[in-house]
Amino acid sequence: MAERLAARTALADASPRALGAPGAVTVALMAARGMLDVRLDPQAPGACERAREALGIALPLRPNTRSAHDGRAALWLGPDEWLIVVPDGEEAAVSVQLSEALAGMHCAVTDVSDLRAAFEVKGARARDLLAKGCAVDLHPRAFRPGELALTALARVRVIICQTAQDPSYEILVERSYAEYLWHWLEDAVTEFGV
Amino acid sequence: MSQHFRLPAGGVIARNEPLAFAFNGRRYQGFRGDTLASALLANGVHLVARSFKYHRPRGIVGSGSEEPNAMVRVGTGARVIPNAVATTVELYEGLRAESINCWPSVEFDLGALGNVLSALLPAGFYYKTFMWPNRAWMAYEYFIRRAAGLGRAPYAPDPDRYEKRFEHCDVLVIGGGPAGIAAAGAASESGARVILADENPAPGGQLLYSEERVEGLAAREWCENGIRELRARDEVRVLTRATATGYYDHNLVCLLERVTDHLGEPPARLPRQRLWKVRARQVIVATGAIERMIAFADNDTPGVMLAGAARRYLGQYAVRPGSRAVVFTNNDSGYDCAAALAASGVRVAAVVDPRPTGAAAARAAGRGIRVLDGCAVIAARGGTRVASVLAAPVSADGARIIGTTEELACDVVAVSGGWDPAVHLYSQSGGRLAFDGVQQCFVPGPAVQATSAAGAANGAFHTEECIAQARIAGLAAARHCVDPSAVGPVAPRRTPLAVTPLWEAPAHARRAKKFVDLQSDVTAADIALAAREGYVAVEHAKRYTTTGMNTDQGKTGNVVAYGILARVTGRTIPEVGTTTFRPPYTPVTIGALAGREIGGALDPLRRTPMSDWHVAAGAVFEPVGLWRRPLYYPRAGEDMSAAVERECLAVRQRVGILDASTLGKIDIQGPDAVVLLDRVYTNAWDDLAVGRCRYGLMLREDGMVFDDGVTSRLGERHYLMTTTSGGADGVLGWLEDWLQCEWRDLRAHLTPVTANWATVNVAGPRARDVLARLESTIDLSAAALPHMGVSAGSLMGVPARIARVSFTGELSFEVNVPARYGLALWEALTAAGAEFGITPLGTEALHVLRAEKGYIAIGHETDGTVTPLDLGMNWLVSGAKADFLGKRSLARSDTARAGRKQLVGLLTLDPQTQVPEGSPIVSAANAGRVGRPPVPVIGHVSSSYMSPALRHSIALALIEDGRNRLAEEVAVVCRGKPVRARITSPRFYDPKGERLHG
Amino acid sequence: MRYSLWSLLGNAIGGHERWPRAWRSPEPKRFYDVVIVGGGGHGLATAYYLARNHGITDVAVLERGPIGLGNTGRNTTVVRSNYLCDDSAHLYEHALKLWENLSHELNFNTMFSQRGVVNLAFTRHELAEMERRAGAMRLNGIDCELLTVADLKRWIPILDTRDTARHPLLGGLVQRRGGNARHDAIAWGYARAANALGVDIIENCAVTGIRQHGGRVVGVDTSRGHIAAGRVGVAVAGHCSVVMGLAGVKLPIQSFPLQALVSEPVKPVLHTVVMAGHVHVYLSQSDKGELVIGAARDNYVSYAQRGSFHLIEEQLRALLGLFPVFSRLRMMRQWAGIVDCAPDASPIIGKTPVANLYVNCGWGTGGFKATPGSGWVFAHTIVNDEPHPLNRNFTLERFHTGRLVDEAAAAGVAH
Amino acid sequence: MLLIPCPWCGARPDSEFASGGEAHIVRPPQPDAVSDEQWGRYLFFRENVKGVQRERWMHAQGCRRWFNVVRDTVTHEIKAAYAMGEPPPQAHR
Repeated sequence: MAERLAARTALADASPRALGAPGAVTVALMAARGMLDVRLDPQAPGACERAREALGIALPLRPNTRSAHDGRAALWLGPDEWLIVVPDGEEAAVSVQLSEALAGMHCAVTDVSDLRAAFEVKGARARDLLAKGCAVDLHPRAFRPGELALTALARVRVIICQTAQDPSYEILVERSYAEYLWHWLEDAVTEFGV
Repeated sequence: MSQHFRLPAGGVIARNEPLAFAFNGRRYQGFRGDTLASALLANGVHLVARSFKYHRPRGIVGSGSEEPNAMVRVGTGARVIPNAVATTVELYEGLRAESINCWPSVEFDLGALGNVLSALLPAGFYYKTFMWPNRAWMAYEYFIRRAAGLGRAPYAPDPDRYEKRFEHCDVLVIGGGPAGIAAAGAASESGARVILADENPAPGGQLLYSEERVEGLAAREWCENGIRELRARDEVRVLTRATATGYYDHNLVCLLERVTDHLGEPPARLPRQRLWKVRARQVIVATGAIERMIAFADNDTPGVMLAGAARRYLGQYAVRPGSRAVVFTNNDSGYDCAAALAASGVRVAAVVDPRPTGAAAARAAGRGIRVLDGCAVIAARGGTRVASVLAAPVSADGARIIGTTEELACDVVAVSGGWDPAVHLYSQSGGRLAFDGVQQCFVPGPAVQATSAAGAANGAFHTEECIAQARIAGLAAARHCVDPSAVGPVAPRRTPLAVTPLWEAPAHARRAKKFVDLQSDVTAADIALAAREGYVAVEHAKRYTTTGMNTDQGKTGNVVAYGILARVTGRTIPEVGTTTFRPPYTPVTIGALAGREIGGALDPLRRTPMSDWHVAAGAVFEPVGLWRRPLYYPRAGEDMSAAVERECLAVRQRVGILDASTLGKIDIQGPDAVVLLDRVYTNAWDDLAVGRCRYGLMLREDGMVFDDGVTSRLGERHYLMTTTSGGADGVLGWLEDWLQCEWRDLRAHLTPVTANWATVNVAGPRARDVLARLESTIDLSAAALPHMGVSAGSLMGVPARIARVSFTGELSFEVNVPARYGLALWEALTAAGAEFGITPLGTEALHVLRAEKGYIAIGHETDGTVTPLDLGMNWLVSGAKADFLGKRSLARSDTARAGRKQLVGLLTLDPQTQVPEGSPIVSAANAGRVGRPPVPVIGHVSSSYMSPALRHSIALALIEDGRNRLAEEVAVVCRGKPVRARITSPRFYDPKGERLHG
Repeated sequence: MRYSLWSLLGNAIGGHERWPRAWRSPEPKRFYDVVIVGGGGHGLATAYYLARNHGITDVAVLERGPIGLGNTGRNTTVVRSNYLCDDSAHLYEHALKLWENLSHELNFNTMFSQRGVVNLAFTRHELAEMERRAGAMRLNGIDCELLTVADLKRWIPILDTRDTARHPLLGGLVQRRGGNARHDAIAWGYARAANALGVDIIENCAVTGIRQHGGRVVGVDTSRGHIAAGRVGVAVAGHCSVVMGLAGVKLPIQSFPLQALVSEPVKPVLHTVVMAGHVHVYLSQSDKGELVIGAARDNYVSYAQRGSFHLIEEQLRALLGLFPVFSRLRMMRQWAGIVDCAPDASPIIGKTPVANLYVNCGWGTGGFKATPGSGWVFAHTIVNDEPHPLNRNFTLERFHTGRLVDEAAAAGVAH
Repeated sequence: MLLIPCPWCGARPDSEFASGGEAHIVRPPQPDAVSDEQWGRYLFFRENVKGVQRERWMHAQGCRRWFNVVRDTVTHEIKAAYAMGEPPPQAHR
């Protein structure tokens, strides 16, 4: 049996793939992407430079920020931790490139492509929707594109990134909680329906 | 539908929108903008309730959330509101309300018997009686509980939705009266993010019914301009029907917004109520003030109401509270009420004022209103509706009647005992209170959190001064957001509202009931009784008399109670102090506090990649932490034991398949990873080769086992630790704590990867045959992949890792693939294994199989008080290591003593008897004394199953000095009956573990 | 004057003018045989039993504010003895036996209502734990019964026993002799009874220092002057570290907020006490008609008598998971106590490194139900300078030897 | 809800954090060299300060980093936050 194992999304087969209230807010499950958890001491000499060369994107040093460049992104997860997001399938090669670039340094590169599911939340009422379950202030004065928050949404741990001004957000949640959070969002958009 | 008492013009009501409603079965009419209370008064209905304890007839006293009496049941069926406050219920078409706590009707209530016996029911009477015969309290309690309580709790589940949301702002202004509007206006001028919250349907407060001119404009016009200006600013949010219910730490303020309570048929998508959790950098408390009653004989007679409420019914609702009024006031604000009554065509029989003649009295006399100065109302008469009052000259201190009594016919009595700033939220913020002797009220003192008070809430009772003070507070608050050290100008001096204290009018009859807390039926005599019996501390007096302990939390009566308590104990009010202001300001619907995370969403539910398959296969589940794992997979006609037997035999004889994705997985990388393992586990790890795994036991620092699992070495400096499903978060937190706080020099990185991998355990003699069917680069041979070995490669085109780890005691392969492929892997293995009779097994079968092997299970054999030595796992405790977490504690005298409970096997003498898990164990000698306690317990059953492979019951137990009592007979006490059993080795099946190495 | 229907009738005629003070409020003497620091239920009970059981009446109870307003005035009034460890079971059962006669004993209606305490199980692990606890209790002579889900539905009709719930119910354990009581009546009842036997109740008297001489305690400094004492017993719950610190004695105690709330009063709807440790909520209905609902404790040290709001949200989510019909009821009042928690969730009652100084603390979330038993054994310990058999294992030294009385581990939740 | 100042993520409600209790408790370097009593004191005995206390917090639902905080256990006022391994700020030593 030479056929390949089929991949499935983080949601149950029966769950819809998009929710929302037209004109107010839409929520969509994002396609899988390659993700690497990188642990590295940014103060170590040459560390950040080597990483940037290997990845083609700088590791953001300012807490709670996200840098993105032609299909790749680097999310700050901690003082010595980042999440590298690359197109699906490229993670293995990037992992090797990065590990080789950082050879000899105390670092860790772990493939976590299946650890998190991602939802995209867009629209005028996106902030009102997320405010139902997230204590972070998403007001434009406090939270801008390129910033992210490691926080709780509906009591589960998430990463919220603002990806555009209109506003649109990317919510990363651990895969085992994806179905629960999806139903929570489904219920929370009810109010914005017609 | 006659509304006799509706004024022909005026009011903030929609006269073109008549609304029909029913009260106690009778139909009435009101208008859009009415409350249930104002609509009832418009139709001349005053009697609305029966009091809590004496079941005396009660009318409407207030006009808002301070109302103590008018509690009614609103709505029917599932949407009933048991104790609704009529003065805050907005009228809608078809509203139905009934009086509560009375039978058969509010006009004629048998409960009034309590009033007849009231002499026997002073405050705290229930502490002094109901003690005979001994232990008979529960018989009395049966009747007491039925008499107590207001409305009936709803019986149907709640059909309404409740939402919650977080919000942030620079300045939160609580209260939308003149002070609130001015403060919000000033704060938002600089573009600050401002929220103005008001509990009423429309902001404005007193401006909605005041005749005075404000900054050259009519009161209502000033208010409308202010609100229009606020709504026009982008960063200002004006919330109406939103009560600030609680002020918590670090300026978190909860607002309860009543979204659809005022709509008869709310749209389904909208929540009934929304709880706002606002984090504000600055808070301005502009909550106004609440008028006080005065305690005089029978002051609870329907028709006796607060003067401010009477003005509001006249001005805001265009309702005459009666035809002939007496105003009883100890401060000038009462005269505004008299003027408003007169202007609306209500005959004002007299203004009774205990103070000597003042300017206000002179102005009233000038308008032809009779003023009885130096007098007090000493009693109301009338039963279910006031018909007259008795007024008499009183001494300067208000304690004695010093002249002839005069009866004044009237059908409404407007009372003003002074005004109390609504300092509840300010006090909840931790702010101290000070007593304003001139205005006889508590006012905000020094603040603790980033908050300030403005307007009447700060003791400024004149509108223009409220506005000036509020603007300064608003500007200061906005500036503090930018520069916390900024010091704003001080608010202007206040011209006080002079109040001559009169808490209690003298009574002509000895036994008259002068009510202090109307809702809890507490009289002035009760306060005096409490003091007489030594309950002089304000908190004692409150609890002894239950003053202020009902749904209105004593808003109109508490300070009156403090005044009377001070007088009878010879103290000043500041010396008496106040009771603590506890949230919420007004009662909050429990559904709104719970929000949408109820029912199935009470807690998050975690799923594995194969969850759908288990559900489709008809698995019965059990909760494991936030996961749900299949317990067993019943086929047609099978109960649990039959299904478990089939699943166990499948694993022992052929091959089983188990979803182990819930096990915790922690990726550990770094040169010191092995040092970390050595420090957290009891055994040594430095000799573990790459491609091998090892079992580890993790202790807390007190030496007790708290988790276990297998750790694999995947690379030179790369390990993968597994933990129990329930312990995953705990272990991760435990390791992070030590690495980040104690061993900061250790170079080891942790990355939790539990949900990244789908884990399928294939176990049984034919396990390798099944796996061999799948195309893979991984060599499954015993040589290449021995027991406790691990190797990685690809499986059916995807990255995979296979470990020879066995909890069942059989040949076992733990196959890990990235989670997205988990279901496909499970389906492929199930298909490949069909010819070998592959059978899915649940956690119950897994536990039977591991118990047959004598393997421990965290949570069964361990309960946080068990050491590795108790479990007989001495072989796992490294003698060589100088230290590991918990090691030192193992040497403590009690932890190292002989006679501790030790893990042993247990076989019932009757092999078909299975003892319940948890059953206590006693010595054989004590078996006979089980019915005659106390009987010393020597241990308990930690695991107990029927073993299909051995065809008899097996059990594991923790028994005192167990390992030295092998073969000894003991008695397991099952639901009170002793069952004889024998202590054995815990390894029942394949003790040498040959089957593992196939 | 004895409290009874007759004294109530007699006084009703006189307009209740002649009721005497419930307890005297004397100026503190300069010396007492025994000084009890802490005027809560435990301190007052100790003073009462010193006088009643041991005839020692030269006793003062010092309370920094009015009596009974600490945890005694802030708890959820549950009384039970369904404990797992023998040491706890015997002590709490002794207390329960005293409860059963306490109104009569104190001549003050404590309103102790033995309406049953039902613990709920949501996992098979909890069912096994209940089996173990029920078995141990019976062998200690304490009543309890295991209940099926059907039993629970019959016993508590408004309980949601559908298996569609997020945490389906699997069964329960009931102790029918458990129930609830009126918390204020305990403080006032013991104060009045102790006062009648000659004990001085000294309120508004904060202890600011503990004087020692030659390793022995000789008295306390207070806001109302120095008071010499032969022996000093400290029972100040959440403030035990503060007061014992005055004598240089450190404790294995952390003081946490424990929040509770009451609903508006409604007609009788819940006729027993329900405890659901798994989802951190427990409740009963007071005689006035309020649901009295307890929450999990906060996990940061605090003396503010205030907790975090998210625990109220969690508590009420769990409440509606069990009783959906309470959704439209309203929360009327919310507060918090300061609970002194020991690592094994068991009390510390006994001697201290300082001679003649005794400590009674560590009751955590379970102090109210133990009040009579705690007073009984603490009085015995003070008089004999030796623990009573019932508190012999609740020593400070257990945290050195490791012989803990681990109710926390057994119950999984510190209740 | 307390607002705990995570040094990296900023102020967040305490529901996002795990409390680690009293800070600066020193684990005996050689556990085997200390008496049962000294070991018991390290394991269980705490200052339980009524007033300004130094304590440990971990941002469990955020960056999962431990740090120290100086907090008043009566008013809940948070006076300072400082990194793990650092001594308390001068004012709170």
